[in-house]
Amino acid sequence: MEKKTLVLGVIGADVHAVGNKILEYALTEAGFKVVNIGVMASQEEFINAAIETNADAILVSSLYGHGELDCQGFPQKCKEAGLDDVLLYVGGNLVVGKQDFEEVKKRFLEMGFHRVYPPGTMPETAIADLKKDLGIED
Amino acid sequence: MEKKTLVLGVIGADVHAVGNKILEYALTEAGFKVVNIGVMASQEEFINAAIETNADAILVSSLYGHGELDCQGFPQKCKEAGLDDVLLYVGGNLVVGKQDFEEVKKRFLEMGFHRVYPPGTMPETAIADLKKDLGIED
Amino acid sequence: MELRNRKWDLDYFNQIREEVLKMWPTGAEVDLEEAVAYQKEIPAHKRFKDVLARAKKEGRTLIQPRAGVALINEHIDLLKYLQDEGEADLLPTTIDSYTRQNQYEEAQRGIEESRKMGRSMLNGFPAVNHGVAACRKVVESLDRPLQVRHGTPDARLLAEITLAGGFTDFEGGGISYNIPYAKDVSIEKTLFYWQYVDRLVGLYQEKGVEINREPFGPLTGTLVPPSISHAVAILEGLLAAEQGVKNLTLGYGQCGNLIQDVAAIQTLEELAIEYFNKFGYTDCQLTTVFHQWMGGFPQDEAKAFGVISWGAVTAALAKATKVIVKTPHEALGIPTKEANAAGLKATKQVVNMLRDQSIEDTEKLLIEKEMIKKEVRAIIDRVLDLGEGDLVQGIIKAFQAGVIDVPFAPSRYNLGKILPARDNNGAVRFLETGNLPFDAEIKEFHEAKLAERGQVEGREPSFQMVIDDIYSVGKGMLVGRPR
Amino acid sequence: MELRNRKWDLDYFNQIREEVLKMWPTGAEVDLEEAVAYQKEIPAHKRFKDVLARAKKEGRTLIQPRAGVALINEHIDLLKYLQDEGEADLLPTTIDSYTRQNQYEEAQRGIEESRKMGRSMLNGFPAVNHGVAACRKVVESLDRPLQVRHGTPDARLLAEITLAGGFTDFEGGGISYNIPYAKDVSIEKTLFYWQYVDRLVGLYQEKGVEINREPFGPLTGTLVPPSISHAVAILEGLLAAEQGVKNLTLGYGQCGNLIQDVAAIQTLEELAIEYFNKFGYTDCQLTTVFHQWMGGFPQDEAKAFGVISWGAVTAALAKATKVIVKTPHEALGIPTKEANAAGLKATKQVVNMLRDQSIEDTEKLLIEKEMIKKEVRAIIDRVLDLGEGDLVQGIIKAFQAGVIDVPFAPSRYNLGKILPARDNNGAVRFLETGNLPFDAEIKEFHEAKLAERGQVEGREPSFQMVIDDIYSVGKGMLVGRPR
Repeated sequence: MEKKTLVLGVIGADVHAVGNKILEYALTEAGFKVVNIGVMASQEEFINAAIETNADAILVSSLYGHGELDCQGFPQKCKEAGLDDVLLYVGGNLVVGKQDFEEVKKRFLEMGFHRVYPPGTMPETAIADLKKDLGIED
Repeated sequence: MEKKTLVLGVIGADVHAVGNKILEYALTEAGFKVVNIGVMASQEEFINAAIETNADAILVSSLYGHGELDCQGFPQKCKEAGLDDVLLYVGGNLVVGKQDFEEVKKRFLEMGFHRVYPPGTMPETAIADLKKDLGIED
Repeated sequence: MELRNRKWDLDYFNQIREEVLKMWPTGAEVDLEEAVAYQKEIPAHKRFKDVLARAKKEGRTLIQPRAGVALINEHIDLLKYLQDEGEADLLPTTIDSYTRQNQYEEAQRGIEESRKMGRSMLNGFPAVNHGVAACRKVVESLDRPLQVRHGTPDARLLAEITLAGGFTDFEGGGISYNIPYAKDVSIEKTLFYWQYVDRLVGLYQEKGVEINREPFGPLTGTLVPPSISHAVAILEGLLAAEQGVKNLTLGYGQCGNLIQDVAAIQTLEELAIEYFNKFGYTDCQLTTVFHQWMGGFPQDEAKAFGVISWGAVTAALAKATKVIVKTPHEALGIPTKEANAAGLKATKQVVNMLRDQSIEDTEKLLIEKEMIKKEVRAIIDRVLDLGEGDLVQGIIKAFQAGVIDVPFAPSRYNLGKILPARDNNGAVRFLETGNLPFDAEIKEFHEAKLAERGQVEGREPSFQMVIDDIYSVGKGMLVGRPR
Repeated sequence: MELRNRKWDLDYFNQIREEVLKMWPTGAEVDLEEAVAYQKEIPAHKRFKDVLARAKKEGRTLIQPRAGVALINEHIDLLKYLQDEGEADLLPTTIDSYTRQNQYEEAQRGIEESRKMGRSMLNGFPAVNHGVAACRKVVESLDRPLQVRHGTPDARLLAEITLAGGFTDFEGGGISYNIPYAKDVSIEKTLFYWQYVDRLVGLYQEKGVEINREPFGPLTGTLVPPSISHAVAILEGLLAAEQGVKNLTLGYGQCGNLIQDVAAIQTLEELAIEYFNKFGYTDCQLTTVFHQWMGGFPQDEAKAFGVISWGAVTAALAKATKVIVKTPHEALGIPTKEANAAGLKATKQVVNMLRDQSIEDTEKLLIEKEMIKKEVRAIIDRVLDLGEGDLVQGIIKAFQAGVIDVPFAPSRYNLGKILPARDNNGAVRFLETGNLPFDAEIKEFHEAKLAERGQVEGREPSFQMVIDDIYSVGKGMLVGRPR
């Protein structure tokens, strides 16, 4: 079976590189083709990378609390760019301060993301969801 | 001026001796005549000691959480024994579990104690109150 | 007949036993043969001896809370929570203070008041009143080994009921559950009571059920110098061994100075082995327990976590077999189950992170160990002299003479002439050695240590220094410096 | 013109300065002479240099949080709370991530959104947007020294505004605020920016106002071996000293193994003195800062307290001059003020209790120190060779060549060929040394240490081991053992 392509990056002015490197490793090991645009990636960089590589999913990380500002309008822009069928995942420390995650999740789902992950999510969780959502059998 | 007499003890089946020894030392240093009946003192022992020594105040400690059971009816019994004018102080870890101290204090004041102290009260606090309540000038 | 350190004759034991089981109606529920059969069905992962042996072999430090409430189901819920949420390796059942004084009527009143008020009016689980079946329900509801923790001078009936009830460990001893826990009970009496308990445990042992016994290490929990608590723990261990006990955990309460505390845990085991060999008890499994700071705690929960974690660090670096855990509510009385679990989790994180680290031998550590050993040997050897070879008579005379002396103890049978205080590095030293049988070298060591602190603080070592040290941890410091 | 490690000519500085102050309208508020006069009025107990000097003399460890929110009054309230309730000895002002990237327009949007939403939408205080007067309001509202903490590659305007605003300490450096905080900014550029900042601090110094500078020790905060962060800290210190900085705090992030961490803090100061003397900067005040664990935290708050307290223990035993404190919300993002104060209070309790205790020299400690020193000297000496005596050119070439290499860094100017992993005792070693200029002895030391762990775990050291180590503390262990 052909490998599914994922665009991976850390959005905004966020420079947290460790999780990004681990995710790249774990997703590659799990059999995906990973296009890692790294840290400090703009919405446009995500979208361009997804178009260029014909990606199946975009994985947005945000660890520094500005995720809510940085992600505003992103799912909408993806649609406008014709990426209707691309899965949009987002996860990390998405907001400033300790907030009820269910509330945070709701806000991001309403924004148009398909899956939202709390702090401390292990790569395995996202991998399992990707396989399910992309119809990959183990 | 004559020294005021205090009966000091730890009520019930409580064997916490350290604070008792420190209180004895601190109260004596502060100029009181201290009658220390020690740990594991019954209500009757407090009352008998107060009668025998013509005490001005009874200081009841309870550190082990059974204070509420052990003190039930004590102020009433003091009255019945003719100790109407004797000050009744109680302090320590008076109840089982973390409870709002204001609630605990209210219950003990209603029982008939004159002053109720929370966990961690330093001897200085009780000494200052004793001087005030007994009209002793520094 | 004068009490002696000699294994009880079985007939004599059974004769006493008849009276013991009549002390409260639930005593009638105990059937030793049936109890042995029940105990034999308890799997290894729920037996103290096996879990301790494995931890010792692996160099791990197990964590154990204190906990107990008045009613059975509530008690089970509490322990389950500490097992599942608190990640406790070992579980306790703390007994209430009325039961500790054999006031079973009062305990019954506490049970009834608790039912009425909808909250526990007792500070522990009244196991005697609840009886054997209730204990078994507790044991069967949980997946960890269970120990009885109390402070009972006469714990004979409590031992009968809880061991028949499936507990695999029983804390206490004739000294450590008398001197800090009673006012008017003679040493001779409690040594007698605890010979009974140990003989009972020995009987289980003979029948193939190995129960662990744990002398209560921290004593009054207030600036107890290691040599005092070590002497007591080792003596109680020897008395237990004579009655046939084969599995012992010796305890020590944190003083707060890392080097002294590591030296204490190491010497506790080394000295125990030395004396057990000397007395011919060579087939015992000896482990150690470290108690997190037993003195006054800061009221602030975050600060309490600091104290708890420092205890966890020390336990892990000292390689104690288990650590008894405090809670962030310590200064406020009996903790909620959440606070209890929080203390456990902080401790678990620390002991796990430090599992692969230890303290090297250093000059200071070796000096500290050597001094503890000299002091303990001085005490125990004098006890032997006083008893003309008999430990029981020796211990009784030693307390009369102040050869063993516990600071801040409520008991009238304790001389109370010694005073401890911290030195300039926070180690607990003797300000007054009272009648302890210490030679000039030992006394000068302690004097010099306290003089050093006095000089730094510009004051003579005195009772005020002792008071300052008693309150200091609660106020955020180890050494009680003048204000 | 090629960038050199040479003190800037004042005219050149002033020429650049004109541009810098135009980067955002608030730059116009800065008047150096007026700022110097303002700084001179700040009393000693609110100046970093004085408070650090006193702590160092007394052997105490000061505590400092991280904290910053979008709006001025809320920021003051937060810091007041950390001062009064959290008992912080030193206060921070953490700058938001937009300001760190000089995105002042974005920061402005964050300020406005924060006003609208009634909660901080920024992860720090946008000091440039708020300007000089606002900074002074913050400084004047508090009773502790204030430091700017950020992560800004080009912090020139931020330094101008905050120093004029009364801050007495400024964190960062041309390497430590580039490699872990930027993706596309060349080392040459940030060394230039930070020469400006250091020259500005040097100018204040010449005018009688001593500002402390603190290179950011932990770098990426993820298993950074001490020799890497030491080399960077010392190099940045030397660059700062050349521009006239006289007061430096060098930093290190906790790895978790006590011996390694104590060795790290001790060698950091010893090596710094060695190199500062070698380069003739003999009149600098050097202090150290220890960062509590910067990697992943357990989500559970009680467990987080365990991690925090272990950091506090290590800082105190290592005698670091100050410790940067984490919070029990660490795993969950930016903490509430209560959680922030809780981390501080737990830390305060521990450092106070351990004030009079320290670690003795042991064989393992001395070996650890010797290895760190060999590695740092190997790196710095090669940097000097590469720069033919010039540190700036040396550093630029060293990053190109991977002679300095930071693990897990986002920067494209970092080679990224080294890999760290823990050894069997939890010390951080090199799994891959990449192009680090290490001799066979050093390489074999690390290989042997990791082989030892591999043997215990029955697996070859590999990237999976590294991943296990990254997640292990969050999962309750130090060493990431195979599941």
